[in-house]
Parts: sequence; structure tokens; C-alpha cells
Amino acid sequence: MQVTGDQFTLAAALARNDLATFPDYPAEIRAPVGTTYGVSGFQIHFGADDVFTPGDAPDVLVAMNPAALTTNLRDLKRGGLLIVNSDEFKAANLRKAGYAANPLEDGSLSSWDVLAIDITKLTQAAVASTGLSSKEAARCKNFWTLGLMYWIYGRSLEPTVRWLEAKFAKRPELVAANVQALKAGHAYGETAEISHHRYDVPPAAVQPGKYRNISGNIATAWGLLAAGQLTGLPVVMGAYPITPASDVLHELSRHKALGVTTVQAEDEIAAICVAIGASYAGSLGVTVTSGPGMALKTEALGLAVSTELPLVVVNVQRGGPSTGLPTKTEQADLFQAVYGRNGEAPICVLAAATPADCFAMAIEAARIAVKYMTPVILLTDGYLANGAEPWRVPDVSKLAKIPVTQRTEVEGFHPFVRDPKTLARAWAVPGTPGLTHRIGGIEKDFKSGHISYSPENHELMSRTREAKILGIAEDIPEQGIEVGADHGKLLVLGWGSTYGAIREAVSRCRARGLDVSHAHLRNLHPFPRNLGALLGKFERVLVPEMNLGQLVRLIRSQYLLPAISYTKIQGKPFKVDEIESRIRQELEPGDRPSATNGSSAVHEEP
Amino acid sequence: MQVTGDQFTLAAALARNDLATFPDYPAEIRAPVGTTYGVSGFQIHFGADDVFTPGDAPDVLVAMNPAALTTNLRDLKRGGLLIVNSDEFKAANLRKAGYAANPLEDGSLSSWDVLAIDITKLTQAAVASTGLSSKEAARCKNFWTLGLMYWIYGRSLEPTVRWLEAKFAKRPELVAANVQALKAGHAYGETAEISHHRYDVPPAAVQPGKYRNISGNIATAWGLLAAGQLTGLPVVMGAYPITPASDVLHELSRHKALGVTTVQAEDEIAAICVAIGASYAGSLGVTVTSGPGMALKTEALGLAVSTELPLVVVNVQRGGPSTGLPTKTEQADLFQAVYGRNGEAPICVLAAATPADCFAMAIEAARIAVKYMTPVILLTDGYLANGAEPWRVPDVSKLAKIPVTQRTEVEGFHPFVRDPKTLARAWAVPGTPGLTHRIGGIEKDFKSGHISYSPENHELMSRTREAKILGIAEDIPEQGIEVGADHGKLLVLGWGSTYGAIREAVSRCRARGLDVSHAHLRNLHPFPRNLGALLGKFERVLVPEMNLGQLVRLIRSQYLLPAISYTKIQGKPFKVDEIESRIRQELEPGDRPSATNGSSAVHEEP
Amino acid sequence: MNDVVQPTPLTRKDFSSDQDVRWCPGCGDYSILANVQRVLPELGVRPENMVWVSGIGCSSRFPYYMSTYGFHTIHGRAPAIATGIRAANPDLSVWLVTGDGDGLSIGGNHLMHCLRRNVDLRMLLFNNRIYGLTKGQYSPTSEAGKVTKSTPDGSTDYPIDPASLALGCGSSFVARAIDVDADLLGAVLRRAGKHHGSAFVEIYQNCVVFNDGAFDAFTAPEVRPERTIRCEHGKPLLFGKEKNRGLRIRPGTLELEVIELGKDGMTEADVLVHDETNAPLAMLLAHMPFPEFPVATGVLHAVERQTYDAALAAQHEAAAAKSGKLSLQQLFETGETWTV
Amino acid sequence: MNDVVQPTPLTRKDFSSDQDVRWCPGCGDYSILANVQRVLPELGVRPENMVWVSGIGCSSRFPYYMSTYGFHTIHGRAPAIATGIRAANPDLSVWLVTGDGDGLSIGGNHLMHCLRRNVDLRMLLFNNRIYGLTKGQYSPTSEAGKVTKSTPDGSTDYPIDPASLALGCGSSFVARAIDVDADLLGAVLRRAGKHHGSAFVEIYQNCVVFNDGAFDAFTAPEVRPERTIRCEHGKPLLFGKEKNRGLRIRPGTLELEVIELGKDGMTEADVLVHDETNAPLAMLLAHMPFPEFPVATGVLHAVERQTYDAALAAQHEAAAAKSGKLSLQQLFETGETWTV
Ligand SMILES: Cc1ncc(C[n+]2csc(CCOP(=O)(O)OP(=O)(O)O)c2C)c(N)n1
Ligand SMILES: Cc1ncc(C[n+]2csc(CCOP(=O)(O)OP(=O)(O)O)c2C)c(N)n1
Ligand code: SF4
Ligand code: SF4
Ligand SMILES: [Mg+2]
Ligand SMILES: [Mg+2]
Repeated sequence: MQVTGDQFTLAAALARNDLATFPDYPAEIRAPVGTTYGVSGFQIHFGADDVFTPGDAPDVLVAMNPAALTTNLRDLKRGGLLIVNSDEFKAANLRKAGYAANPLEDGSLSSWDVLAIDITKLTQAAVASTGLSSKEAARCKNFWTLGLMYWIYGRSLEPTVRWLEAKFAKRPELVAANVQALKAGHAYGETAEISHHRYDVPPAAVQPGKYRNISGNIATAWGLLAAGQLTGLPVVMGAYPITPASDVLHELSRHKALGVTTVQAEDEIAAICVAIGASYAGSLGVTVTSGPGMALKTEALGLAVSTELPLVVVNVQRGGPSTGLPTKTEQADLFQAVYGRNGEAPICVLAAATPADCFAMAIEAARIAVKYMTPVILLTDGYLANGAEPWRVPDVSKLAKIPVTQRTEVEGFHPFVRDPKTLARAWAVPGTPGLTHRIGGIEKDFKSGHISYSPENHELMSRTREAKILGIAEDIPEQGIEVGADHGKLLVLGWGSTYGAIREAVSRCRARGLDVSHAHLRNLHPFPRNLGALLGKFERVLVPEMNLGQLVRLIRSQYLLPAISYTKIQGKPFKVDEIESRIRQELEPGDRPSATNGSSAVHEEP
Repeated sequence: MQVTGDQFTLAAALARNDLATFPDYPAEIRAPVGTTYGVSGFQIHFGADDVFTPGDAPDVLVAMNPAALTTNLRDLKRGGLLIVNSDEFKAANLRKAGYAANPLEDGSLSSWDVLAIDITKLTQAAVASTGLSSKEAARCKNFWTLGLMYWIYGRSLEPTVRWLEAKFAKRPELVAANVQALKAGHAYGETAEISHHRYDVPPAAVQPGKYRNISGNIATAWGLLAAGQLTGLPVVMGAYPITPASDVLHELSRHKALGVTTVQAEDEIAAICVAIGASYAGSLGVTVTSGPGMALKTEALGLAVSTELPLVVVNVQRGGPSTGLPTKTEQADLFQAVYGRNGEAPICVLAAATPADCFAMAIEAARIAVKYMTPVILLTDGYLANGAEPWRVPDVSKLAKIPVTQRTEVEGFHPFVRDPKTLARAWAVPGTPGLTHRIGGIEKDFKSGHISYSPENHELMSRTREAKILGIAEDIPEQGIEVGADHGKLLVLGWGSTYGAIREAVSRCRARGLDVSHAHLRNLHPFPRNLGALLGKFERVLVPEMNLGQLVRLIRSQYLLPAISYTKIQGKPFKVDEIESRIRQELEPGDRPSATNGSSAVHEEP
Repeated sequence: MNDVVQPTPLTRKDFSSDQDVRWCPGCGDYSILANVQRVLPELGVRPENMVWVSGIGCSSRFPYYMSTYGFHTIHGRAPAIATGIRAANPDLSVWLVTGDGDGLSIGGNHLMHCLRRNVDLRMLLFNNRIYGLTKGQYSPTSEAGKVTKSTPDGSTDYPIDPASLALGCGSSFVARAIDVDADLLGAVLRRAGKHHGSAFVEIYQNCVVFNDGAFDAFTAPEVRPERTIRCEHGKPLLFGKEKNRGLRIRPGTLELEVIELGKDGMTEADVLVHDETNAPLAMLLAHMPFPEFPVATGVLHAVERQTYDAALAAQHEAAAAKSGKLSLQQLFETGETWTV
Repeated sequence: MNDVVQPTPLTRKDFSSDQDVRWCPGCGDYSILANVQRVLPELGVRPENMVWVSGIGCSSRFPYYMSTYGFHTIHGRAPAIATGIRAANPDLSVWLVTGDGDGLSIGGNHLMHCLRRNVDLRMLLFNNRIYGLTKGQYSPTSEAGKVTKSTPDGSTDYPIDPASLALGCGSSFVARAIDVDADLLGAVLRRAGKHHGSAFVEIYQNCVVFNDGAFDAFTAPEVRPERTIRCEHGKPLLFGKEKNRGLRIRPGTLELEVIELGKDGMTEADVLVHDETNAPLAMLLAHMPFPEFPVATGVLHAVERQTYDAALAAQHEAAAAKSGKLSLQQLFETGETWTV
């Protein structure tokens, strides 16, 4: 399913639609086909206008079996087109999916426009000439269906044919079969009486340039590659595989030629320690993980804070607590990033807003890390990691260089001598003559860098470490507004992957004439220097989050503002509808619509 | 030094003084004698009135060498008695301590009442008859000095003589020498002309009962022992040694006969896992650690939250971040306790206020853990751990029993079936017929306890876990006031080991007629149910903490109150003076005294 | 383990839970599960007195399929949690399932300390030489140079041999089995089930999706007799379809060599007799380079020595006897006290 | 290690920092420090090209006393941090100091994986069989039954032998030395300094405060010749003041035995010649029970094989050659793109 989803995405992209996708993997490696927990889904939203989310309620749903139908039907728009492979609606499959009766026959699908097609049989017939066994032939049914979808949306078959040729270069019989299936599905559209279902989605008006699709994990990896080039530092990634972060490791491990070293360590503790060691030795140390792995890095993060070494830590958040929901998304590691260490151990925390934004934020994390000699945590999540959107390929030569100073001057050196402005300590790399020194996790003397147990010195160093991190606020952009005015009745303040849903919901509400704006935080610690002032210009602040209310508490404690929390914790992104309803509930109090599907709970008082 | 301190403490206790002590260990195991970092200190405050702290500015300082003098002199009250061992004020020692000239000779000690005695020589003379070598003889000088102190305060020598006899039972020559030294020191007081230095400290008026001295770590260990008896559960402690927590392990390991099992694990992760395994198997699992070890337990804590198993985690906080200041105290792990995990992983957090309070709070932690099937974090710190105070020995038979339900009923069982009131899940212990089941860190179905990836179920379970912990607020005492009225101009809100200093400072200010009260939090998460209302009755709330402002942020975010932060982060407790000055600064704005010694910084805006 | 055998004989159904098994079709884990459920009833321990503990990985989902008590813990920590279970209740029969990543990568230290302490439990390590659940990265047992998602240019590590490592940790029981060899697996599980102390069992397990055929070179039925040697205590170390080849110590060295009966005058008398109590021999057997030597399977090493749990229990008894039941009240009143 | 020898010869002063040494008077760590500072100048690596990495413990304060680069990290993690240093800069000479708790308890897994990967560094494990810095709890090398603060009734664990464990992890260099035996320690450090790959050196170190005399039974000068045997490659394994005793393989077995020259017709020809490339021999030597056998010291095992760092470097070179320097821009533009 993921493969056909990718192909359809590409076709939409080549038709210059704006788009966003949301693949939904089952938790099992190869869960048995036909079970509800084995359903692999792929949602895509594309259009001629800006697209910010994979969409709440699709216009078209393709269900290849009863399990897929029962899992996804509730999302399909009333009256939308429902394509089902009727061959799969047999007793055994119906039972596995929990259907007492066949929904194709009992009238329960009457709210939708149902197109029940014997896709398996049609596919087998279409590829009969290739001599594949009937089981193998049936496997081409996804491409048959893709062909039909291409007909519905008027897409060209060419790129997919090319892709099949490359993919199965060594198995020409598979190329032939899948191409035949694709074409047969397309032809079916022509011949069957379904032309009332044809859509024309014209190209979106986007900034000129060269585009490609990119997922959050690849964007993160490429951002780290770019950071290496822009700083001129070799990148050393220590990592231990974990869902949904592993692809960042996989991608970086393919690019040794670009100056990256990847070490798959024995665990997450070793992984961050490898990165710390590498930074100590003068490289850009990075590590990537998710929830449980982040927990394990806690102690070593403290060492990086205490020794003031640059380090980029990417946390691709997933559902928690503990093992939680490894393949699902969540935003519940913010507190941990900002506060989750022993002792006063301040760290800079950033969050990416969209898949492509991961690229820019990875570079920004590296910039801050080397400039301030500090670990930086970059939060992404499972939704960003696997979701994809078009990305305008940058001109690498025009990306801003990141200046790095590694000290060589012997005069006046000690390891904790600081830049008076940034408060960053000197980065003196082993191998540099005249600068031999010792560092460690015990408190250091402000004036000499030697071990110190002095009470006053500990106070000075603790406050200096804090001041250094808070000072980053002067070096990051002021908080802007994504949509709407910079003052008014309601500000919806988001962070991370809720970007698209909030942006679309706010736009819709503004179209209804509501006085609402959207601001999106990329800097979670420290906050942008103008944030307090900005929030103060709104009567109310609403903070939607995929957790139980974390950013809202940071905002409340920092600005003493009665920010309102709106949370959803389902391992799934917000729907635009849910946020729209919540905004309207706030601004149209007479007429309180409730969130569609009744799926999201509201948590008002944090 | 620690031994003589303990003996002097005992003597004060036997004289029924109220008292508080503060041992200050060097960071090194056996730091070279004569260096400033090798100074081992012991401070005691005793009196006929209630004593809450080891005192800011002692009346008497005994300095056995120049390093001890330079390290501690600044604390000695002007005009106080300074006893020095003049034998040690030789060139080499003066140099090691950083003295350019001998302070006994250059007039720099003129603000104090100096008693310079050749203690080494007098001791050697006194024990000459025992035949010890002169080096061994010199080692008795601490007991000589103790004898002199006993004379000054009119204490009996008997208990110390008894202690020496027991301690050196196998080396009678050492008993003889030390007893002779003790008596010689005592006699010196009689004969030297120093009777203007004699003090008479009458007994304090305390509640009748049997008393003993107790340190925080022993009180914690004994509280855990008591919890075992009160619940009727075997106690299994998994621990890995770490300063300043190891003594809890040491103490428990001595009491197998009382039903305790201790496992010294290979690291802190294994230690908490041993405790989790033990709780799963039906025992009371406990683990004890400090900062870096706490960091390592993060992931496993999440498992205990997710599987809803009872667990007591004691964090004896020390200076951070990272290795930090292992032998010094701090309160900077509060954020970590409340917020420091991946995912939404709510945990109940308690804090002890005094050494003896560790006993009660350890029992309370166990009570909540087994009643709510949840991990509970008990925060103490290095100051409580090693400090001691008199403790009224409870009548064990009168301590409230803690009812524990381990399920045996098969009907209606699934592992996450909940008590409707507490929301605690059933504790079904392996070995129970009919209740076999599987649990783990993946999300569970609310209705069956099986693995569930359902979005709505995750929301329900996440909110249920949160509601369970927040519900504990109904089961803990309302927040009371330690000193002062329950409303007024200023409330000083403290937590943990700042208790004594705040209490004494508030009392002093009230004696000056200032409108100030003291409340002390033992429940950090959830807060007592009336806390918001109580805070609302004061015009201002001041929150002193030994960190950079953690409780204050929790209060601000929860109650949207502009609570004022007052922080000190020096690895040392607050002085009464510092808090008193800060209160007066708040309430006597015309006349702003600054904190003595200029040692504590103020951090107003968190 | 101290359970009295119950009157109604147990069957494999008594050990099967009602949960859908969610491994990939064809995964070697199925066969291991079936064999475990087949052998367990013979041990006479009732399901409610048995706990299956696991870490994280495909293999670690095992407990869900057993109708015993089960704890699916966190990655690598199962040995520590199992130690806690045994410390709390030494009457439970504790079984641990781990993978080559779970047990040897993140969990290597706990495994090592559990084995050296000789905690009384059975540890089954499903070695598929790959990370299955995270979709195919190399593991500590993957061959050097292994190309995987995280090592597109081949891994740069030298692999660990799990059985050798367990022997190096002083494990009191070390065995090897093969997922699809029911007879061998059953025999090994039976022995492990009866061992007192840490019983370490490495099971070669085929991951059809990410490392298919990893062990075919010696587990495929047609080559198995020639490419593996089953070690049985007191029996000569013979192998081959005709049992015509054997192992002996090359005279005057510390090395094993393969001899062929009837060749160079070799007879069965020249063949080494397996002695499972001989640790250095077990080490050599575990270490034999493949394919010059066959892969050693069966019980390589087994000795009985005091278990951690038994030692703890003994200390408890001694303490109780010695202190003459010092009460908590008495403890609180030891040392200096005073009455007001 | 790739450092060109500098014109001015180095002296021990070049390796001594100005920091006060803060171990207890009489601690074995002093002697180790002195010997390290004595031997290092001979290796020809300048202090600025050398990094000393440690964990936490008394022993781990070592880097502060060296005037090289130094990193006093966190408990047990030094091998992982050192791996990162080597991955970033394979030109640095990396030395690691750890203790029996730091390296074998909390850090056991990192030590194991570092050794099996053969990361090019030298690892000195100061084994005092106790936790020094935390004031005297038992460690993984403490004898069974050890009474300490945390085990008032005696420990219930079986101890680990560090050298055996290192061999079990496939370490390419394993040696043993004694804090106060300057000649032995110097020789071992010299060899370790020149080894390519993970060089593991266990040093018996006396903790005067919490475990005084732990090794007296074989390290005290008067018993040392009879109670230890110094292993030197190519030399017969002889010991005793008169070098009249030796080791041989008991014929037909996998065991060592002590023989006396001149007794039962034994001559030096019967004595086993040490072969440091023979891993099973090293294992037997490391394992010899005391006091029936002497304690083996010196270089027990040493082989050269590709290091982790070299393998990484080779992959980098190959990648650069193969990809023909694919630029970042080109990477971004691979696959399907479209222009608007
Ligand atoms: C702390 C932590 N790190 C990483 C992961 C991700 N993870 C889950 S299973 C696994 C490895 C699985 O390999 P193995 O133990 O060999 O088991 P298999 O799936 O092959 O049976 C990893 C890395 C995790 N769940 N938790
Ligand atoms: C995470 C963590 N856990 C525990 C400690 C406390 N700790 C410091 S050193 C040490 C053990 C020291 O023993 P060893 O490694 O043998 O070194 P030695 O002091 O004997 O040289 C321990 C447990 C710590 N610093 N950090
Ligand atoms: S991924 Fe491999 S190990 Fe995991 S279930 Fe599938 S076949 Fe088995
Ligand atoms: S405690 Fe022991 S190991 Fe530590 S410095 Fe003192 S003597 Fe050395
Ligand atoms: Mg595996
Ligand atoms: Mg040690």
C-alpha cells in the first residue's frame, strides 16, 4: 500500500499540486493480511491551493478488504467515493474484520457512493498473458487500482511505468504484469460508467523552483548533512535503531562520501556518548532517537551540559509512556526536553513544524550548538517523520555558512574561558598544541576551569550556564504570526507537527470572519524574546497539543497568562475540523459545534 | 572529626537539648590533611528552645589546623570563641591553607575571642603513659578537644567513655589513650583560666517520650522497614551505590531478619528493574539513588507508570548537573521528578522536610504506591541525608496499618480492571490461580487489558492515568501552615530541607511584628487540594529553593500566581539570616538589609 | 519450580493464550513457540506458577502467546526484572525470552551479570542475527561486513558468539538449539527446564523478512547432519549422517580437530567424549570455526552450583536465626536513647 | 598514534599536570600514575596528541594528573565516549582508565562492545576489587562472600575475572599487571602503547582504605615469584625464585598443570612455551585457580586485526572513490523532481 501511495504522491507532485501525505503503518512487521491491526494505510491530500495537512475527511477511500474498510470508513466524507475490492468481501475476511454481515449487501454503506469492483479477478484477467501464477497475478491488484485512480484524477501513467521498469529491472515479467495491471485499471475507468467521478485538480500556484517530495526524517538527515558542510565540520552520528527515528540513521549511513560517519552503537547511552566524544574531538556530534531512547540519554545529556560541548539530539517523538505506541505520533516529550534532567541542566529546545521544515531546523540546531557550545534538542515526531510534502530544493551554495571557532590561541586559555557575548566556552580540540586541558562532569571553576567545590563558584557557574541558554533568545528570530493579525481576540499558539491543521483551521475561521490568528513556535526553550509581548496583544490564547498540556504550562508559568489548553492524545494528528470547532466554540459561544467524530477530548484547565 | 561530632551530638541529646547537625564531608576519600579541600567539618546547633537548623553563625569554632580555620572562620559569630590547635600553625600548613602570615600572630583574629592551645603536645603528654608512639598519641587530639568542649558545656564524659570502650574493645590501649585524652582536655578547662567561656544550656521542653538521634538516610531506611511491616509486604530494594544515597542501602542490607531483601545491582537501571520485578511479583519494590542515577532510571520509571505497579523511588538529591557536587546538597531534581519522562507519565512526588520526617514520608510513599498502584518518588537531599536531629521513637504497634489488596477473585478479572474510586488497577500476583495475564509497556485496552493501538483508547488510558495521580490530592492532608496566620501579607512557601531555615526565619520576623507565615509542601505532585485557595489568601508568596526556581514555576503555571522566587545554588543550605533578610526586604521595603555574607543571590523573575 | 505436580496432567493447551500470534508468516518464532508449548507440560509446573519475561523485539512478544503470567518489559532489561521477580518469589518458574539485539546489544550487561550471579531462571535467546522489529539493522551477532539498512557498506564490527559469551560470563548452563529442529529444541528445553541456576539457551531463528536463510548453511535438513554436531554428556562427539566423523583434541595442543573414523587408523576410541561439566571444552566447542568444523548444538555446558536466589534465601534464614527476631521496635531503640 | 616523533625528546614531566593528586596516601593508584608517566615518553606521542578518558571512581580521576587532553566522563561510559573520539579523529592516541565497578559493573556492556569492535585504544582497568570512591561496597571482582557495607552477610555473587571476560569478548590484547611491580607494569604499558586495536590491561591495585592487602597473597614481594607467573611470548612458562616450576598441558586433556623441573623426570622441554596469539591458552592462563596455580601476569594474549577505526576509514575512502564525490546539491536532486 505504501508503494502505491508513494507513486500516487509522485503523480500529484508532477501535476504540480500542493500536497501532504500521511502513511499509517501497522505496529507489526508483517501483520496477517485481513486483520484490522494489519491494515496499512496511506492518506494523501492534494490540491491547487496550499495544502497543509493530509486532510481530515477524504473525498475518496480505496478499501482493499473489509478490515481496511472498517478501520477507515469513519473518516470518509459523507457522499464521498468508496472503492472496494469486492473479491475480498468473503466470509472469512468479514469475520476477521468484525463484520456480522457483508456491508456491501446490508445497506450500511448507503451514505457513500460505493464502487464495488472485483479488482482481484479483473487484475488476474488483465495479466493472464504474462504467465504469472494466479497468486502472483493477484499481487498486481494495487497497481490495477492505482491505474483506476490515475484515470479518475487524469494523471499520466508514465512516471509509474518508468519506476516499475527500474524497480524490477531484473524481473521483466513483473514489470510487464504490473504495467498491464496499471493500464487495465486505467482502461476500466474509461469503459465503466463512472465519469461523474472524474476530478480535475489544476496545478497549485507555488514559488518557482525545483521541487521534490521529502519526508521529515530525510529532511532531518539532509539538514544534518548540510550543517556539516555549512560549518565545515565532519558529522559523527551515534545512534541506536528505534521507530520512528531509524530512517535518519539509515539515510546518513549512506553518505560517507559527504563526510558523515555513523556509528550504530550498542544502546542509546553509548550512542549519545559517541556523539559527545566526537564533539569533544572537534566534530559535529549528533544523535537521533525516540521516547524510550531519549529517556536513556538523560544522564549523558547532563554531561554535555556540564562540559558545554556542542551536540544535536533529534527526538522523533512517538506515543508514550514507555514503549507506548511506537508507530504512532505524539508531542509528549516537550517537558522532558526542557526540564527532564537531574540538576539545573538548561538546554536549547527547537521543534520542526512540517516535514520539509525539519531540514531548516536541523541546520538551526547545529548553528546554535556550535555557536553556544551546548546540546540542542530538536523535536520532530512520527507524523513529520513519515509524512511528506513538496520541498523546494535549495541552492546549497547560497545557504548561510555557519562560522565555527576552534581555539588555537594559547595566551589566556583555560577550558572554561568564555566569549563575553555568547558566554560560550572555548572549544579547544585534542591535537591542538599548547591547549591540553581536562574537563569533566564535576563543577568547574569559573576562572580556571579546574574542579571547584566552592559554593559561590557553583552559584556563578549555574547562573552562567542558564544565562547562556536564555541568551540564545537574542539570536533567534522574533516570534511571527503565520496567519491573521498580530493582535486580536484569539491567538492559536501551536508547536511542532500541528502546524498544518492549525493553519488550515485558522484560515477557515478567518474566512468565516472570526478574529483569530495563528502563531507557531519553533523555539521552545528559550522562547523568542518578543513572545510575551505578542501573547499580551490577544484577549485569549489557545494552545492545541497532542499531549495532555505541556506547552501551555510553560507559557502559563513564564507569562502568567491564562492560556487555554486543547489537547488530543490519540497517536494521531489533529483534524482541521477539530481545531476549527474548538476555535468557533471559543469565538461563537452562542452556537457551540462539537468536534466531529467526537474523537478529541478537551482539557481546559491544565 | 565526624566521630567527635557524633559524640558531642549525643552528649547534647542526653542533656535533652533540642539540636540539629550538619556534617560536611570533603569530596575526596582521604584528602590530604592540611589542604582546604581536605577539611572535614561538623556543625551542631543545640538549645533549650526548638532548634530547626544547624545554625548560621556558630558561637564556638574549633579549628584543628589552618585549613579548617580559613574554611570556616567566616561563619563564626563576631566575638565568638575560637579554639585553635596552635601546634598545627606551622609554615607548611599555613602555606597549604593559603595564609601568607600566621593569623595567630598578625592580629587578623582580633574580632574573635581566640583560645590558642598546643593541643597536640598536651595530648601527647596526657597519653604518654599508655606507651603509644608519639604519632599514635597525637591521633587522640580530637578526644582531648572533645573533653575540653564537654567542660565548656558542662557535659558528662560517661557516654563517650562507654562508646570508646565498645568501639575499641579489642584494642584496650586505644581505649585507655583516648579516655585519658578526653579527661585531660576536660581537666584543662578546669585549670586554665577560661571559665568565662562556660555555657549552661538547659534541657529543651519537648514532648515526652523516648528519643534518639536520627539522620535522614537512616530515617528513610527505617521508614521503608516500617512500610514493609505496616503493609505486611516483604520489601525488596534494588540499589546501586551512589553518594549521598548509599547509606540507605547499607542500612537496609543489615535487616534481612526484618523481611528485607537488598540487591546491589550492576547499575541504576538494573536496580529499578529489580524493584519493578519484585513489585510485579507481589513485594514492595523500592530503589534509592541520587541525581545521575535518577537520570538513568527514567526509562524504567515509564514502564512502572505504564504497567501501573507500586514502586518507591528515593532520590537523595545532590549538586548537579551531571556529576556536579556529589557530597553537597541541592533541590534541583524537582522538575525531573514531576516532568522528566518521555510521554505522559504522571508520577506522585513527595518530599521530606527534616531528617526525622524522612521516616514518615517513606511510609507515606509506600502507602500511596500500593493503594494507587503507582511509582512514587520521594525527594530528600544530601543535607537531610547526613544531618541528624532528635527523633521521638514511635510505638510501632500504634503506627497506622496500610491495607493492601492483592487480587485473588477470578470473576471479572483483567489486569487493568480498576477500583472505581482510586482508579488503581488490580494487583494480581504471579502464583495466583486463575489470574494469569500479560502486561507490558505498550498501551493497553481499558476494557480488556490487552494490547491496544486504538486512538480513542489511548486517549482514555492517558487521561485515566493522569486522573489517578491527580486524584491522590483527595487522599492527602490539606496544606497547613507551620507558623503564622492562614492569610496575610506574605507566605513563605518552601519544600524539602529548607524547612528549618524558613521556619526559624519566619518566627524571627514574626517576633519583629512582620505579617508573614510559613507553609511547607510535602506533596509536590499532586499539590494538596486546598493549596490554590490557601495561596490566594496571601498578598504575596515567596518561594525559597536551593535551585534556580523550580517549585515556583510549578506554582505559577498551576495557579497563575506571581509567586516570587528566591534561590540559592551553592551546594549549601540556606542560612536563617538569608531568608530573614529576604522577608524583611519584602515587608520592610524602606529599610533593605542585604543577606549576610553576600553569599546568596536573588532570582526574582523565574 | 517447587510446585507440587498437580493431579490433572497439563497439556500444551494449558500454555497457549487466546491472543492472535502476530509474527510474519514463516518466522522461526512460530516453531519455537510450538515446541515450548509442547515441552512445558512435561515439567509439571502449573501455568500460574510460571512467569515469562521478555524485553523488546519480535522475539520478545513471546509472553503474549503463553497463558502463564507474562511481562513484556523494556528493551534489554528483562534479566534485571527477572532477577527482581526471583528475589521476591523464588517459588516461581521464571523464563526469559530475548533477541540478539535485546540480549546482547542494549541488554548485554544485564545478561552478563544475571548469568554470573546464577539467578535461577531460563533464558532463551532467539538469535536471528538481525534486528527484526526495527526492520533490519545489523545486530551484535551479524556476520562481519553485513550489509543492512544501517550499514549499507557493510558492518565494521566483529560478531559475538552468544554461547561463547555466556560461557565467558560463567553461566552454569549453556546450550544451543535450532528453531526448526524440534527434537533438539525439545531436548534442550527439557534440560533447561530442570536446571537450577541460569540456563542460557541460544536458538538459531530464521527471520524470513530481514535475514532469510541466515542459518541455512547448517540448519537446512539436507546438510544438518554433516554441518552440526549434537553434544550429549557422556557420548562420543560424533557427527555426519553415518556418524563417521568425530572430534578429538589434537595431541599436545589445546585445539580440537575433526577426524574421520576408519581413516588414518582412527576409531571411535579416538573420539572425544562430551563432558558437559568441562568449561574449557564447552568453550572450544562453542568457538569452532564454520565451515571447517560443524556447529555444536545441544547442551554444551552444565554444572550445578549455588544459585543467587538460594544464597539470598540462606542469608535470610541465617539472619532470622541469628538476630533471634529483633523487632522493629527493638531496632529503633538500639544505641543511645533518652527519655523525656 | 600516527604522530611523527618530535625532535625534543619527551620526559615524564611533559605528562604531569600541575594538579594536586588527591588519592589516599598509600593508594596503589600513585604507583600506576608514576609508571604511566615514566613509560609514555618512550612512545613518542606528544601530550597534545594524547587523550585520557575515564569514567567515575577513584581510578577515574587519573586524567586530571596527566598534562595531556583529558575527559573525566560519567560512570561506566568512557569506552563509548572514547569510541566517539576515535571515530572523529583516528590520529589521537586514546587511553582509557576505568575501575572494576566503572568498567565491569555499570560499564560492562560498553567495555564488551568496545573490545569486540577492536576500537584502537588502550584500556587500563584498575582492579581493587571494591568500590573505592563510594566508600567500600563490593564490586563484580570482589571474592564470593565478601563482607562490605552493602553486603554485611557476605556477597552472594560469583566474581568476574576481568582478563577472562576481555578474552571472552574477543579482545585483541589482554594483559595483567600489578600496581607495585614497576618492571612488569612498565613492560605491559609499553606493549599496550604500541598495540593497534583495543588493548585491555588489568592492573591489580591496592585500595589501602577499603580493601587493604587484597592482593598480598600473590603481590607481596616475598611471595611474588612463587605465586605469579610472567607470560612472555616465545618463552617457557616458568616461575618460582629459582625458575624451577613451570606449566604444561596435562596430556590428552584441555587442562594446565604445574610441574617441577627435575621432579618426575620433568625438564624445561616439558614446559609449555607461551604463545600470545593462542586465545584458548590465554583463557586457561587467565582462569588458573589460585593458590593451586600462580596468577598469570604479562601479555596473555595479543593479535593484530583490523581495528574499528581503520574499517570506518576504509569505508570512507571507498565511498569517496565510488561516488565520484556526489555533491550535496546532487543528492538533493536525485530521484524525481519537478520544476515550477
Ligand atoms: C530503549 C529502546 N531502544 C530501541 C528500541 C527499538 N527496538 C525495539 S526491538 C529492537 C531490536 C530488536 O532486535 P532483537 O533483539 O534481535 O529482536 P528481534 O526483533 O530480532 O527478535 C530495537 C532496537 C526500543 N524499543 N527501546
Ligand atoms: C550513574 C552513577 N552511579 C553511581 C555513581 C557513584 N559511583 C561513583 S564511583 C563508583 C564505583 C567506584 O568503583 P570503581 O569503579 O571500582 O572505582 P574505584 O573507586 O574503586 O577506583 C560509584 C558507584 C555515579 N557517580 N554515577
Ligand atoms: S521481522 Fe523477522 S523476526 Fe520479526 S516476526 Fe518477521 S520474520 Fe520474525
Ligand atoms: S579509597 Fe582506595 S582506591 Fe580510592 S583513593 Fe583511597 S585508597 Fe585509593
Ligand atoms: Mg534479532
Ligand atoms: Mg574499584
